[in-house]
Amino acid sequence: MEKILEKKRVDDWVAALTGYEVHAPALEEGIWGYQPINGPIRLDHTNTKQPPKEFAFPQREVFFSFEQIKGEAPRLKQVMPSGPRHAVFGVRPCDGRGVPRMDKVFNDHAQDAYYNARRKNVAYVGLACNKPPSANCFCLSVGGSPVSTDGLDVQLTDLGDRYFVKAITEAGKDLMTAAGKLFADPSAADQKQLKQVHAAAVAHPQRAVNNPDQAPAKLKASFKSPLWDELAQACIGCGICTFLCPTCHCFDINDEVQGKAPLNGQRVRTWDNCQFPDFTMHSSGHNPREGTGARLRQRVCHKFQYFYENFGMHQCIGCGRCITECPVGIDIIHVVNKVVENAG
Amino acid sequence: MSDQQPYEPKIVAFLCKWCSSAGSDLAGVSRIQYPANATPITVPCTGAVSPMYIMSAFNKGADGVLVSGCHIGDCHYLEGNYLARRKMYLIMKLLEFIGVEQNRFRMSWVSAAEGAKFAQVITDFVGDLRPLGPQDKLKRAEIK
Amino acid sequence: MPDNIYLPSLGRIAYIKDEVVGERAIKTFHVEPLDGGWFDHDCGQCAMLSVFGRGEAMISIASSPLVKGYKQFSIMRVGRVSSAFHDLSVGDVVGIRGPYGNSFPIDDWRGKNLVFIGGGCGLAPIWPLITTAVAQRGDFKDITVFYGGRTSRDIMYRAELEKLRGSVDVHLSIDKMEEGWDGYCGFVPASVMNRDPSPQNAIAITCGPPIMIKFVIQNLNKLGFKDEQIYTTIENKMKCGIGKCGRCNVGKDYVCVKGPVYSWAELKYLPEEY
Amino acid sequence: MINLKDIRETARDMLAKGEARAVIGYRRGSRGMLAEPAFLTKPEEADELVWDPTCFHNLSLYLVHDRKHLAHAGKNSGGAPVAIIAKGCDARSIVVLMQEHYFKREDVYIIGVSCEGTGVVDERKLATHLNGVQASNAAFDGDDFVFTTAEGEKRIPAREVMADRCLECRSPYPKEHNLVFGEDKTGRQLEAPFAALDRFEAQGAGERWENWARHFDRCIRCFACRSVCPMCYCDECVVDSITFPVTTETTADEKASRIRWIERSAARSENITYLMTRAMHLAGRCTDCGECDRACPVNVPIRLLNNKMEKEAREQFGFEPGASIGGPSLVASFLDKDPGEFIR
Repeated sequence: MEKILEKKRVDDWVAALTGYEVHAPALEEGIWGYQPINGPIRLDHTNTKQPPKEFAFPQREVFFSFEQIKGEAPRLKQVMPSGPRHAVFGVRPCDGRGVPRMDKVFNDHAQDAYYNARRKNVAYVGLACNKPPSANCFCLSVGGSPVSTDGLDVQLTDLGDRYFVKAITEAGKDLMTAAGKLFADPSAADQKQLKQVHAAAVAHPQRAVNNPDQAPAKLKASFKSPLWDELAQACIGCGICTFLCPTCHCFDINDEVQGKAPLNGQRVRTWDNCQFPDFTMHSSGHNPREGTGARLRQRVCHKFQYFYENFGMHQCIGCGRCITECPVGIDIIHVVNKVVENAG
Repeated sequence: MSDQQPYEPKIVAFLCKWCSSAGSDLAGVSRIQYPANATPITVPCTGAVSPMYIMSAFNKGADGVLVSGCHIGDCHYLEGNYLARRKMYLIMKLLEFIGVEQNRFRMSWVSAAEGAKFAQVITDFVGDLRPLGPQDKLKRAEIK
Repeated sequence: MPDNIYLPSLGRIAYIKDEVVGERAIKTFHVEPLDGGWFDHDCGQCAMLSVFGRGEAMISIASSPLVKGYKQFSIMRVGRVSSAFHDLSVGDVVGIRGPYGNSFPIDDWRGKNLVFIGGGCGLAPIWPLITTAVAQRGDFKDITVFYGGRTSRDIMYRAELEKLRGSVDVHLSIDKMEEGWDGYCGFVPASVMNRDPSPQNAIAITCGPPIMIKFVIQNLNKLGFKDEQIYTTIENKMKCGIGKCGRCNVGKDYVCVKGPVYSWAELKYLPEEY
Repeated sequence: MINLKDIRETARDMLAKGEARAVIGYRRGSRGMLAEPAFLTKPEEADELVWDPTCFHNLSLYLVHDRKHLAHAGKNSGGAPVAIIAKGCDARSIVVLMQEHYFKREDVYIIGVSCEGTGVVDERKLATHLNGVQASNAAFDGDDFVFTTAEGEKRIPAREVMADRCLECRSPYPKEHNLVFGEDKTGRQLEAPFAALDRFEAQGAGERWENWARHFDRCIRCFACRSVCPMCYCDECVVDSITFPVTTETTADEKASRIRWIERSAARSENITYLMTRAMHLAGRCTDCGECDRACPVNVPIRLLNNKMEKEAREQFGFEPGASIGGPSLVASFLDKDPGEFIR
């Protein structure tokens, strides 16, 4: 389904989505973030500071609550996510490509009921990048594109005073038919302009990972390279690069106790981070990834080797957040290029 | 809060074992009437009260936190209460700064002989806390 | 797999035994399903146990799959959850989910000689294999068990090991000589060399501290064991058990899914991240 | 005006003569104009060093890392000192570290650099100023910063894009040094000390709470503030373990009895407890390098909490953090005239 929507009618479209909770990028404290929308929406954002992964994989997920009176068996109460359907507007194509990657992680080997319950309840309305929203964008070199529709349900392309609106999935069609009258059929001129805009978007220069196809093998051969320690020398071991990554999925599971008599609380999942020093530390104190070099290697190899070996695609989608936000300049493009180049 | 159960502020009171804790005992054995809102936690010295304790008490739902120790000059460890005076001043200012009501945190000097003063400190604190209502700013929320 | 992989079943502690006391205490627990049955497991698999309010820990199942009424776990007191386990009493209820990981290919080994080499608490992961092989004694040729502890008090399953004698060749060892000790004195790898088991039609299974495993494998190679004939198990910190939480991986493989059982032929090519 | 050549010469010379086992300084990173930490061990690397308005990092953090690595390797001393480029605030951090006996004076060779009349750039202010234009180079020029952009050279008065902490800085000159470059402009004042804090404090308690509640809610607990802070060197933080706190010698009792003060969930109550406790632990130690504030990916104004402590310490206790190596610590000392009227 391909349609044209005048920009001034976008708010009418949102208003027509009565069965949905609509989220779109908004500015707070100088930061673009997805927020529930109750008024006009604006889609002039660069890219959001945090990716839209929180809609299916929130930072905190309650698995179940438990209550135990001393001497009795505990009572467990499963807490499954529920609520209205979400429509998330303004998702950039790179972040869209993060979605199928997360789908793989949470459904390979065993299905994650919490992720899937949220995932089936959200539709992503993407916005093609007519020009790179960040100086550190590198989607083209990791198999993506500023006009990619992968993982999206609807794709919007900015044609000046109107959007070219394309349904990608059935869920996307539903979003459009909910406000069918607002949309017009595209003319031949619209189609032509779309092609031009997309061609220009793809032609826009970007930073690049030089040999993404060679990366898995070269990284594998570089496991013991001294470069890892060198490149990670400045690393401070914080969680910025992974918490802001659209495809980082590592998590921790903890019991949060509310009361002791009777014992009650929740078992919760929270985001965790392979750059924290205690992430892999055994109870014995032994740590298989003791230094920042080993931990940087884990992050980079997960993105460009392990995931590729397991699923046949790079996990990194080239949004550049980890590069822009790193307080000490650790640059995944530079790291991959340097290690790959050094592997000969 | 239902009408049947009027709001009773919960106070966590960190009491130095040499003075204020003994002072509270004296208030008890002297049968001085004062509100039963304070949960006492005996500490070796007010100087040993970490700001973490205070934040943690609020985190776990205290409506008010009291730190009470020996009068200046009477510290069993000579200068513990001098150090506490400085530290507690700082945390008090920090709490105020983020907008926590001033009356949620209190410090007092109560000697082992001042049972009546201890009762008064608690009575006053409860009186000051009551109009503030439950403390929900720093409290760990129930899960939605 | 159940619909919700994170929701544990409940199990009642039916039996507790102090295996080893002192600083590195080990206790053995039998956990029975609270209502009805629960999952079957294979030799070498693990389960995620939880003490509610304290958290979860991945523990090897130490009982044979042939034992249906309960599952056995031998837990060394090392951290938060294992300490909570040591504080439990018979009748207490814990959470359990699993089974996780791969298993020893026991069916491929029928008709062969089995050489078990364990150290410290490393007897627990291979115990289901030993007891299964003994229960199906006719299916296997010679069975030899080398097992050692730091001191005689660190020897776990002592009574059970003694009972095996007769149908199994048992060689116990301790690191330093003690009065009244009639077994071997020295480290486990040396204890193995002392008896030089034959690699002929044999499989060697070893589990214990990493440093012991390293020297055991070197010695087995010296004795003529090929890498394909040597099996071991590895452990890493785990949270989910199903390859999602991202911390137990060795290279591309999550130990909770592809491990914990590896032949040395596979393991030697994996990065040393365990 | 500092001549970069002099800094490079010094570094080259020290490394060549073995007078320093490493030089920690700044070099140009791989992402645009930004500088990044550099760790030089060979004389020929000295030409990599840069000095420009993007040298914001407080490199004394890496002296802490160095000590931790030495300790982990079982060494007490690395032999020759580590030379480090330090601005006024950074040098004060080094003083605090020595005051707390983290290392000795002879373990470090301080190559001081004066910020003279300006300071470092605030990336957020600059981004607003440049409005989407990317800069590829930044340079000091008197009271201005000069940026190279695709649209040509842009000269901006420094005070318009400088970090708040630099505007308020009264001592942009590293008093403690072995060698110093640049003019001593101690006492220079572009804005009143604590100006940003005073602006915030002018609000009523209700408004302050409303603001802080939003700030605390945004925190994602990536711990960049802690990780980037040279004063957050504890092996074990109230929040969790961070470096090598559990060794093979740590007993099960110690591990089991470790109090979990804060849950891992990034909930408001937990974020408050973390950030407030951190501010308390930094009272009298924070030298206002502002790195926590800069590193925070979600713009929590962490610096204000630390500033509040600094201001109270100064006004009530006459205390200046990082003033002298032999001086007392704020919370381990007292004066008879300390305020006590608040005590009942």
